[in-house]
Amino acid sequence: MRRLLSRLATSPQGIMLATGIVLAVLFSVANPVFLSAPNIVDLLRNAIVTGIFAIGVLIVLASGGIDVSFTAIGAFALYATTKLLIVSGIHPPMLAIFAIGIAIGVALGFVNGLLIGLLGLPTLIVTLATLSLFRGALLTFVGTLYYGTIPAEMVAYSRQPLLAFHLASGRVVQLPLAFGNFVLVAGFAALILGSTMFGRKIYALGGSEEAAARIGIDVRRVKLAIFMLVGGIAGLAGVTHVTLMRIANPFDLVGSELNVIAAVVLGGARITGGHGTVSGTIIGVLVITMINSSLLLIGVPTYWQRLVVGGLILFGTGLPIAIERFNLHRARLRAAAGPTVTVQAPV
Amino acid sequence: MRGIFKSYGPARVLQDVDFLLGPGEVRCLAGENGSGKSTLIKILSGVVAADSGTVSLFGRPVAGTDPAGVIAAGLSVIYQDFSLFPNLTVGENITFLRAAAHRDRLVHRLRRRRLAAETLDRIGVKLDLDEPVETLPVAAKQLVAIARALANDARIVVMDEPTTALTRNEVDNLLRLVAALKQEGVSFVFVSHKIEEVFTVCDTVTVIRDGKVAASGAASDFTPAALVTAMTGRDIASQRLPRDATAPGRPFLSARGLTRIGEYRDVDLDLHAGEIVSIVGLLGSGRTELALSLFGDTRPDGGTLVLDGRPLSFGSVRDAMAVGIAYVPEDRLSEGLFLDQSINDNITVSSLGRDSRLGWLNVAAGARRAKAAVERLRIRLQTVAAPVVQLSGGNQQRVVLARWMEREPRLIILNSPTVGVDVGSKRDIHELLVALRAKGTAVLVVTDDIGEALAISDRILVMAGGRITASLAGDCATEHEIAARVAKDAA
Amino acid sequence: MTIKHKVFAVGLALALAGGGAAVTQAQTKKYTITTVVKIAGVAWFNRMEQGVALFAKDTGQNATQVGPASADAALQNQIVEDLIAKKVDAITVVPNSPESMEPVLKKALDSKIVVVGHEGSNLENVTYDVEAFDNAAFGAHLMDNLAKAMGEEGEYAVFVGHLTAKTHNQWVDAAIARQKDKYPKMKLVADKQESLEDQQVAYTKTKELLQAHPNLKGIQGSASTDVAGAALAVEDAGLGSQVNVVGTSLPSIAGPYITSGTIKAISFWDPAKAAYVVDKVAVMALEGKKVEDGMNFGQEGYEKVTLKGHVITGQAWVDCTKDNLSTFNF
Amino acid sequence: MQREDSTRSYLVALFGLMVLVFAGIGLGNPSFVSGASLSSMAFQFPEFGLLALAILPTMLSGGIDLSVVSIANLTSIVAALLLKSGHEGLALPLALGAGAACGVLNGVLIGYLRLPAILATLGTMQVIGGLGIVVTGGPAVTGLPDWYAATVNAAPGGIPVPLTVFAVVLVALGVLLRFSSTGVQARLYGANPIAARFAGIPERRLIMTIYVASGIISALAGLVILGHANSAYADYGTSYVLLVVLINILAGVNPAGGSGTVSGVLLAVLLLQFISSGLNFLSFSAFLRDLFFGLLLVIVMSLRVLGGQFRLAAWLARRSA
Repeated sequence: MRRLLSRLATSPQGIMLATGIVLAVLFSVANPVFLSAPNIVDLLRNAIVTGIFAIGVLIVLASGGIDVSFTAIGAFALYATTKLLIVSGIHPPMLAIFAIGIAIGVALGFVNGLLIGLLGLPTLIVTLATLSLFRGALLTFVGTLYYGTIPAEMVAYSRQPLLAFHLASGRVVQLPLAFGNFVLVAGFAALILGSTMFGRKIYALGGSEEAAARIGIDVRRVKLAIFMLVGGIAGLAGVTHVTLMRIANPFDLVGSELNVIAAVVLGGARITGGHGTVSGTIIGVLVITMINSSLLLIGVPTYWQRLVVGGLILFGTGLPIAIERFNLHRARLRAAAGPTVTVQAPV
Repeated sequence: MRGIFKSYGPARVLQDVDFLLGPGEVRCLAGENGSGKSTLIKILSGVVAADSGTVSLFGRPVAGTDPAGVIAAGLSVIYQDFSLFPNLTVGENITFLRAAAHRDRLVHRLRRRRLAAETLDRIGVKLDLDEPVETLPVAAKQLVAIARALANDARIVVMDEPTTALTRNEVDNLLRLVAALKQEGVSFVFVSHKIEEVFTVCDTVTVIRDGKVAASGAASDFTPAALVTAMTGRDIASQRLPRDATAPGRPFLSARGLTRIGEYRDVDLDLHAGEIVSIVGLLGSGRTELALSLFGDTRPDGGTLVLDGRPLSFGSVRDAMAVGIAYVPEDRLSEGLFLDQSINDNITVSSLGRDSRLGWLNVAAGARRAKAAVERLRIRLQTVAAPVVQLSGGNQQRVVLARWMEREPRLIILNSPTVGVDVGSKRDIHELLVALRAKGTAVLVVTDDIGEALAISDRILVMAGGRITASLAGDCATEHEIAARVAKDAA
Repeated sequence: MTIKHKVFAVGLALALAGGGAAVTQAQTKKYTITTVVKIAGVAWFNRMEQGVALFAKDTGQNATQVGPASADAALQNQIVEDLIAKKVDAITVVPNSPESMEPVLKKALDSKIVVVGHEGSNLENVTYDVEAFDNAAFGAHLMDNLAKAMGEEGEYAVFVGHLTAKTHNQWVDAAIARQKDKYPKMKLVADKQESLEDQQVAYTKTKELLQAHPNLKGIQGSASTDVAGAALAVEDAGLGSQVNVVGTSLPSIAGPYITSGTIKAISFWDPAKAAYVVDKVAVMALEGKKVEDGMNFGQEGYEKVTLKGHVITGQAWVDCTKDNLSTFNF
Repeated sequence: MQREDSTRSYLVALFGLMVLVFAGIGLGNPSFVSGASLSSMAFQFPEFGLLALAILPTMLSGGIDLSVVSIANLTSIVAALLLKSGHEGLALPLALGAGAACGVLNGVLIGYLRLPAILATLGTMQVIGGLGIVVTGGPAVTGLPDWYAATVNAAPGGIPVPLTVFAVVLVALGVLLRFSSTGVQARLYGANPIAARFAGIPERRLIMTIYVASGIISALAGLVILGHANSAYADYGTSYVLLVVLINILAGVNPAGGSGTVSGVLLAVLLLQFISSGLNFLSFSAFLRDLFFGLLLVIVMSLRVLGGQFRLAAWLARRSA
């Protein structure tokens, strides 16, 4: 048990959690409002879309790849879905609307998957190209028009709170139902990654593609599946974004990809693949969201905000690396203290 | 397997190889490094396809590449590099193969743990199931790889040099285990070049040399000497190269009490100009770690290094190079070469300064030097502009050597210099070392190949458990004596 | 240009020099006039394109509009370079960063291309610049709207699209000056907020403002999506009746929140009308005519423009509230 | 030493594609093939061409520098402030110094603290960009002495000054990468950092040199931008970041490191400029540009793999070895 605790404390997500807590304490000293219920609920709400995207990025990073096209997929899904509903005038239930967005995402993810899985192209090249391609196709062929009024089902959904309470000041604090999407996606991913062979194959690929091929894992098929899954998650994130903002703007989302990747890496996933957990990712997302949406609260002047965000990202990236180096050093010392292998009597 | 042919580009790796294995049989696949054993195993396990010939498992033909099918049919391979997933835990690595072979969809955590624990029990090993494999010592990794194969209920287990990283105790356990499983009808392909093991465990032997079956038959039909002759194609004694009679002078480099916690400790070492010294030890004995410290790549925690009578400490590889030390790393492909880059660049990389003035290269002079080196070392190639990946293993190793020859080192450390190198090249490399000795270079060879150490060394140091446990004169030591010391657990 | 056209053009020029007596609508000279906007495809510039199209239809001129795929000054410069090479007759431009465009616009002028700016009153290398209104006056007007909504007292905050965006900063600076001058009971909290022209950011920042300043009563936006983001945040917090949002936007963006009452008023100028006037000025310049103080351009808000240097300023701002929302279709 | 691999054939193919695109657009609008249009393009591409060259050595060594645009903007701000305040003699050296200092920052983070390049430069992109905002307070810095813009925008002998700068940097970088030990080491380090360590390549110093070089080239881009825009603006050219990475990949630079040439970058820059200007000439939507860039990259890379001569052969050979 103590071993487990110490492992947790020195694990990347443990470190990030500690960093997050330190930041939270500093922030709340700067402004006690930071720890108030409404602010925390706001923080959770602001983390929804980044969080859903981040889960997708985690899956790709765990498999040893990198994805930068997910925001373009999200934007495509958000806009194409809304436009489809508005132009056709149909009124499907919200579940079906999400399904449409996911389907669009899966289809675009399939394009990524084909290029990466079947042709064996490097993930960075492919997703960089498709980022440009998907966005260009969306704005050229689907449209650029801003929809300020979205279908009634979406509005109704966006008004439903998961959690709501009134403050004495008359303020309403509510967590939108869409937070459930984040929770579901995170839970789903945790299940896939932790408890299915597909999930373990993802990590196996990230650990050693060669070894995976040797034990008969169909590397191409797993990669194809990964990018379709991640496309679907990005599609869901896109539609969720519509319901949160109550607009459909095809220019949204694209441009935030590096921020999301930073969040996932902060949460302990390694850019070199094979590592990363859902819990760590959630922590990373919360920390990035906290950094991005608390500067005003703690009184950082607007002009300094970009600088501070950049500095905090560097800090958050550097810390786990320093800790890993420390861990390696410690592992060497521990190996010296006593062998971990003990051989008992033979069979 | 019948009539197997396999070529990679112009290189013929396997020619007309037949390989048969009956139930409950333990067959040794013997052969020197580079003889084609590994390729044969890859074909057997469905990772690569043979150019021609047939492979059938349990009476059913195996077509093309289908590693999953082969595993599901009941064949497990323990690769030399283990092929484990470094990021996953011990428990998971052990059970992964079985789960994949059974086409499981879900992970049955408890069942997995129990299976992993049982399998480890079977081979009498205690390991923390939750430890990630990447933090394990090499020997433990090997045990995990063995456990993984057993967990899959394999009916055929292929073991590619399974004992290189194990202590004597562990080897004994393993051999006993093989014997026990044999009783249950499990067949083994036991790849090894350790004569002693072959006779302990194997029923039958197939010897491969230069891609062809050199000999095949019951183990009892062979004598150790006959086996060695079959493997090498000549009498091993003749391989001993002439010693240098002159007594060495003052040591070039001395270590006293050199220690790096967790890797090696209390190492005393003297390397003289004009002397070839071998360090013989198993994987994980600290031999590579010691070599890395002597090359300045890692810093010792304690002890002193004396060079030419003056104490010094290396801050980096550059410092060691500056005083004339060269290092040929263990894994040529990942540590030694820039595979996609030209032969020319691979040769000149460490001596770029020679052809440059104020940082600007004299490209023509560099190319001339590279060409000269190629001729001197008899590297067979079409053009020095070709990427080095196109060369054979032996030629690749010569490229690495050529790189260091350019610097005219005073001490050259070679870590496993002839692994994966054909017999001819091996001989050439050995002769090159002798030539270097004649020029007054100090040569340190780090190896687990006792025959190699005996063939070339003036002095042989045995390393085990992080310590130098014996120092023997090269011409007095016998293979048996060294093998016994090497395998002795220092702890 | 064919010889025939050239002859005609010379004749036209002579006629103009002769006192510009009788230039009829039936002129056959067609000019290529290209409008370069900050970014293609967004609501604001889609509306502007309607004005360009209308102008082309009304006058028969070859007037079109282009814009880069993202609001980057560098990309706009590239487009203008290409237009110069393409030898268009006139370039009208809504610059992302007016300063960054000066050299390339100078090059256009040097190549005898007429340049008319919009939203760039300090542009130097232009034939004319058309402003829908005086930016300072507009900023003050926004403050008047905000003050009215807030009952002339309480805390308020302001948004700009980018800290680097010139006009937004002019409006906001003028608004703050107006408040200090006329509404002493109002108080600005925090710095200018930067929304990055992103509705999501405006939303997040507003939520933060509400946390940091619970007594906040007013928000003024600059980018067209600022007010929508802010209003959504206010409504989500259940403060629709307490916090008042005003700013620059379009009815199509702010509509739902004007209806719900969170946004009390938006002010804007009709980009279509502005584009129409801009193109008209371009044609005048091409024809060698001079714009004069007090001229009437026949578009609402530009009936009596003022001319200062080469800056033509109208009084074209429009207020949109619950009452007149239904009269706008863009 | 010229390597014998598919690099040359790829460059030839890229050149062919470029000619094809040029001819195609020329057919669509003949005025595209005019002196005016060529001169217009010659004023456009040096800006992002320089930024693409700035990233090249970092990608060659297996890293990346996302902060080049931020460095360029900060540099132009530094130069602008100095020019404006009358320290005209200091402007250029200090601006280049600022670029180099940003490079040092990246070099320390990547070489010494061992942060992954993509994350380190993502952070410095924000930090350096944020510094620009802090220094200027937002709005563009204007009021430069007239001679500066006049010099940068001049075209003596019909050759625009930015083009000359681009050409000089291109050739210098090309020579540096091929004929200096640092250049060869950068490529080899990118090919295999572990082997590089054992071959005695001075890792940290090398990485530092690479990122400082990248910073200085970015600074030159900043100085060109400053003249081109006659003002310094903290948010200029934000769309260039992904564009220049795209250019390098289209140029045949391996994002994992080890291969890439300046001639490839030149061809990719020209190709993208032709497409971009071509779309403007043919009055197509600006969004088609993104579409084409992405499509082009996908097609080129797929053909390269399907053609089988590039990675596949080497990869298979390596597996069998």
